[in-house]
Amino acid sequence: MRTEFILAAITAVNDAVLNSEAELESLDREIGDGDHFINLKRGCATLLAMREELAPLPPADVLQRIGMKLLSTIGGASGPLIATFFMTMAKVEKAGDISTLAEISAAFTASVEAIKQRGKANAGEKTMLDTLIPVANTFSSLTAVNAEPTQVFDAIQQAAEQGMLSTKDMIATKGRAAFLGERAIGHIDPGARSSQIIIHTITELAKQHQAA
Amino acid sequence: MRTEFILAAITAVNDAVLNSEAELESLDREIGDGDHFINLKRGCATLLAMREELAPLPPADVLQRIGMKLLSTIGGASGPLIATFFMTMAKVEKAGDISTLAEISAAFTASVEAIKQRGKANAGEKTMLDTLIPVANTFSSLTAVNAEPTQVFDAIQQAAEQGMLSTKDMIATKGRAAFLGERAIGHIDPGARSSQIIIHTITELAKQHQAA
Amino acid sequence: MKKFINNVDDILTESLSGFAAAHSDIVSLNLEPHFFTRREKAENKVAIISGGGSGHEPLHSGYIGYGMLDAACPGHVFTSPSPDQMLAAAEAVHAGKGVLFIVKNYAGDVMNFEMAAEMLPFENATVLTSDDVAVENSTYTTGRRGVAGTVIVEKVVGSLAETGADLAACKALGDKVNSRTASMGVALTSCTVPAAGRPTFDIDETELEMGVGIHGEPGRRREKMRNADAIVADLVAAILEDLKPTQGSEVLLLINGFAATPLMELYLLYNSAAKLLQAHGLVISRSLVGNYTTALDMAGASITVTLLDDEIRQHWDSPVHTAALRWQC
Amino acid sequence: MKKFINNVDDILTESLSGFAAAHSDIVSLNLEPHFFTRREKAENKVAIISGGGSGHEPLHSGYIGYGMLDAACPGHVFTSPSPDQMLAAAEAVHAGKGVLFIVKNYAGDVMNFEMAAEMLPFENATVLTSDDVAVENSTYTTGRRGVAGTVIVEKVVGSLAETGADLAACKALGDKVNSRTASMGVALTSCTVPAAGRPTFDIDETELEMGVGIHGEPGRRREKMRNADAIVADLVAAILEDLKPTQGSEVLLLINGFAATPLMELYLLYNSAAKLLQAHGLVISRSLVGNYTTALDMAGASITVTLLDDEIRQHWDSPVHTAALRWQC
Ligand SMILES: Nc1ncnc2c1ncn2[C@@H]1O[C@H](COP(=O)(O)OP(=O)(O)O)[C@@H](O)[C@H]1O
Ligand SMILES: Nc1ncnc2c1ncn2[C@@H]1O[C@H](COP(=O)(O)OP(=O)(O)O)[C@@H](O)[C@H]1O
Ligand SMILES: [Mg+2]
Ligand SMILES: [Mg+2]
Ligand SMILES: [Mg+2]
Ligand SMILES: [Mg+2]
Repeated sequence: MRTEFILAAITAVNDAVLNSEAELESLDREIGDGDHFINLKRGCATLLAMREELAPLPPADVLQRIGMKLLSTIGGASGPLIATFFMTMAKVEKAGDISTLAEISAAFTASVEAIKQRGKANAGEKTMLDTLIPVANTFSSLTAVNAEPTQVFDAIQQAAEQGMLSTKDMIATKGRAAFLGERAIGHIDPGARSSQIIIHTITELAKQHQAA
Repeated sequence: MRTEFILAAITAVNDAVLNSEAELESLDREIGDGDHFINLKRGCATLLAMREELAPLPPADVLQRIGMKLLSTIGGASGPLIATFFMTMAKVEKAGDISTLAEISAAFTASVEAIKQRGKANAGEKTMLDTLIPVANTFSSLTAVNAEPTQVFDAIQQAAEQGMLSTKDMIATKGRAAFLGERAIGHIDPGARSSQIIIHTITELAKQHQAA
Repeated sequence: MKKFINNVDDILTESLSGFAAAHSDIVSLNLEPHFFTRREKAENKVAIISGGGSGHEPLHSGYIGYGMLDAACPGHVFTSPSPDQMLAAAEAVHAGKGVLFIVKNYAGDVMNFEMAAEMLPFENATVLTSDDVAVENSTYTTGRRGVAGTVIVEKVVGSLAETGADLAACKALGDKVNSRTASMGVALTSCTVPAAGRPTFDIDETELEMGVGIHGEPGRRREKMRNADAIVADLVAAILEDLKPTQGSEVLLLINGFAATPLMELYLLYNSAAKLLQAHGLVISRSLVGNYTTALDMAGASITVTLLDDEIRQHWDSPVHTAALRWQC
Repeated sequence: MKKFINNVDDILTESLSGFAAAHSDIVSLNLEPHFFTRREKAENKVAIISGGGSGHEPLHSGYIGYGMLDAACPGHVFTSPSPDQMLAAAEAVHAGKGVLFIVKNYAGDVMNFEMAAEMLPFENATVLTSDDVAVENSTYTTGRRGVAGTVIVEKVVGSLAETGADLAACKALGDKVNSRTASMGVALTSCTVPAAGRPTFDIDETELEMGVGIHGEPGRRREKMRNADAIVADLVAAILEDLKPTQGSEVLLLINGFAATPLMELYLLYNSAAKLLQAHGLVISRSLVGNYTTALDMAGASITVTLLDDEIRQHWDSPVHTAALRWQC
C-alpha cells in the first residue's frame, strides 16, 4: 500500500461522501438518529486537513494516524468501528509491507474481523458488516485464484452492492436500528450504504491507478 | 328591575356569547391572550347554573350574588370589571327600587363609572369602556327627554355598535393590547365587542318584554 | 393541538394535583378555591403571596417554600386568579405580621389583587413587578408587564421576610429589586391555549416575534429570523438602555426559557449574553439558566438582568427550598 | 429549523462554554478534547465519569458535582464522545481509587467507552444503563437503551462513591439500581438535529410515537393520539410488566420531559401515573418531575419507576450539589 494512494483515496472518498449527503442523512433518519452523514463528513474533513502531515510518512504510520484521528473525531457507533479498521490495517502493514493484492486482501479481512470483534456483530445483523463481510470474502477468494485486478475490483463492487442491498429486508439486531424491531424492515442500513460507497470509490480509484 | 328579567337575560346572553365564540376568540388572540371568550363562557355557565337559586330573591340580592359569583369565576381583566358593574347595580337597587327607564339609566351610568374607577380607564383607551361610556351617555340623554322605550333601545344599540367599532383605529393605553403599541391598530377590542353583544342582546330582550 | 391532557376542562385541576402530590413534602393544595400554601405554616413573618394565570409553571407554585413564597394562587390558563382565592390564601398563611402580595403588572392581576387587598382584614401591601422593557413605561397607560424578573423579586423578598423583617421593609426591598431588574423576550413559535386549541399567532420558519410577553400575545414587532448573537444584542441593548448600569456594576443574569426551547440553546444564549455584558464592563456574579417563567408550550427565551448590591446579593444567596429553586438547604 | 444558534458548527462549543460560565462555581470545562470536571477535584473516592452524545441536557454535565459525577464527556449532538475524551477526563479526576464509567447502552457509547477502558492505565469498571422497556432485552442484540433512569443511577452511585466506597461496591450498586429501574417514553413531535436542519421523523397532529428513545429515532409503533390517562396506562403497564413489583413496594417515580413539553403537562402526567401506581398497590415515596434527560427540542415525556430499598433511598436522599439536581446542601 502506498501513502500516495491513501492520500488520493482520502480526497476521493471525501467527494463521494459529500455527494451522498441527502441519501445518507435520510437513511439514518429513517432507522437511526440522523447523524451518520455528519459523522462521516467530520471524519473526512479531518483527514483532508491532515494530508500534508501524512504525505512524508510510511503507510503503516499513515494508517495508524488515520485510525487514531478518526477514533477521536467521528464518535458514535461508526467511529470506533472505522478506526478499528484502520488501526488493524496499520498493524498488519507494520508487521510486513502489504503490496500485492493478496496481501491487501488479507489485511482487509483481518481488519473486518477486528470490526466484528469490536462491534460484537456478524453478517445478517443489518450493519456495515453486511457490506464488508461479502467484500472480504470476494476479495480473498478472487486473489486466491490470482484473478485480474480489474476483475477483482469489479467483483468487490458487486459484492458490496449486493451486501448493502441485502440489509433492506433485515430486522436489525445490532446498532440503533435494533430498537425499531420490524419497523426497520424496508430500509437500507446507513453504515452498509456508506461502506459500499467508500469501497466503490476506492476500487474505482484503484482501477484508474491500475490503468495509469 | 325584575328578577325574572335578569334570569331571562342570563339565558339570552349565554346564547349570544356562545354564538360569538369564533369572533371573540380571534379578537383576543389578535391583540390579547386569547382567553376572553373562555372567560365569558365560564362566567355565563356559572350564572346559568345559579338561576334556580336566584329565582326567589329580590333583584338587589340577585345582582349582588351575580357580581360576587362573576368576581370569583371570570378572573382576568374582564372579571373584576364586570363584577364591579353588577355590584354597583346591586348597591343602587338596594338604595331604592330601580324601575323606570330613567332610574335604570342612572344605575347603569353609576356602574360604568365604577368600572372606570376600578380599571383606572376612560373612553379612548381601546377597552370595553369605549362601548359602555357612549351607551351610558345615550341612555341618560334619551331618558332625560322621556323618549319612547324602543327609541331608547335602538339608540343604545347604535351607540354600542359605533363605540365598539371606534376601537378599531385606536392605540390601546389600557389592558393587554397596550403592550402592542401601534400593532393594535386595525383590530377591534374584544371587551368592547363582547360588551356590545351583551348590550345588544339585553336591549333586544327588553324590546320583546316591552312588546309583550 | 397535541398535548398530554384528558379533558380540556380538567387540565388545571389535574396538573395542580400532580404538582401537589409530587411535592407533598413542600406544599399543600386547597381545591375550593384553588391555592397552594407551604406544607408547614411559617410563623412570625410577613406572609408573602403571589399568583397569576396558569401556564407559566413553575411560576408561582414552584416558588412556595422556605425562603420564598408562603402561598400562591393559580388562575385559569393565562387568566388572573380571583379575589376569593387571594383572601382564602391570606387567611391560611397570615401570621400576624401582614401580607405582601407580589403581583405581575397586568390589568387583570392588578385589579383582582386590588379587590382582594381592599377586602382583606389584615395589614397588607403589594409589590407590582414590571420588568419587561419591551413595553414603554408610562403612568397614563397599563405600563410595563411583569415577566421573568418576578422570580428574582420573589426570591429576594422571600429571603428578607424569613428574617422577620416587617411589611414596609419587604415592600421596599421588592420595589427596589423590581426597579433594578429589566427583561426582554423573543418568541420563535406561538403557544396554544388549551381551551382555544390553536396557536395564538401564526409565525413561519423565517420569522421571530421580538419583545413578547409570556401569554402568546404578539410582541412589539415581527422580524426576520436572525442568528443568536444578533438577537441577544438587541435584547441586551434594550435592557442596558433601561438599567443604565455604571461600569463595573455587579449583575445577576437570568436566561429564561419559555418552555419549548432546550437547555442547549439557553446555554448558548447565556454564552452570548454574558460576553456582551462583560464587554459593557459589567461583572456577572450570579446566574440562572432554565425554564423559570414559561408561556405554555412556546419556543423562545427572555433575558433578565438585575443590578445587584450587597443586600440583594445576600438575599439571593440565602437558603431556599422550593420545588423549582433550591439551594443551601 | 428555527433555533437560537449562530453557526451550526459552533453550537456545541458555544453551548458548553455557556454552561461552564453559568456554573463556574461547580464545573470546569476542558476544550481539547471536550470534557467537564468538578471545579474542585475530589480526593479519596472512586472517580465517577459519564458521557454521551449532546442534546440530552442537563444529562450529563448538569449532574457533575458533589454527590454525583466527577466528570462528563459530551459528544457531538446524538453522537457518542470518543475515547480520547474519556481518557483525558479520567486522567483529570482519577483519585487513586479507580474509575467507574456510567454508560448508556448504545452501540456507539459502549464501543467508545470500551476502547477508553482498554487504554486506561487505572483500575476501572463500567455500569451500562438499560432502563428502556420499549426495547426487548436479549443477549444476542444491542439490547435495551439507557434513557432517563440513567439520572437515578448516577445520583445513587455518586452518593455511594462520596462515602469512599470501593470500585466494586460502586459498580455493584449501579448495576442494582439499573436492574430495578424501568422507563418508557412517548413522543408527540420529532426533534431536529441542528446539522440536519429538518425533523428526524414526520408526524401529524393526530399521531404519537410510542416507545421512543431520546434521539428522535422512531419508536416501536405509531399510534393515534389519545388522552393522557390512556397513554400513561400503556407506559405504566409496560414498566410494571418488566419490574414485576410486589404489593406495597416503595418506588421512586420520575416524569421526564423530552424538552418541549411544559411542566403543566408533566405534572398532569405525574397525577395520572401516580394514581395508577397507587392502584397497583405501590407506595410512591420519592418523586422527580422535569426535563432531566431530553431529546433536543422534542415534545414528549417518559415515565421511569425505580424500586427503592433502604440503600437506594438513602443514597437518593443524600446531599447533592450539581447544576441540575441540588438538595441538602
Ligand atoms: N455493533 C455494530 N457492528 C457493526 N456496525 C455497527 C454496529 N452498530 C452500529 N453499526 C453501524 O453504524 C452505523 C451507524 O453509524 P452512526 O450513525 O455514525 O452512529 P450512531 O448509530 O451512534 O448514531 C449503522 O448504520 C451500522 O451500520
Ligand atoms: N383597565 C381596563 N379598563 C377597562 N377595560 C379593560 C381594562 N383592561 C382590560 N380591559 C378589557 O378587558 C378585555 C380583556 O378581557 P379578558 O381577555 O377576559 O382578560 P385578560 O386581558 O386579563 O386576558 C379587554 O378587551 C378590554 O376591553
Ligand atoms: Mg447515527
Ligand atoms: Mg384575554
Ligand atoms: Mg387572560
Ligand atoms: Mg448518533
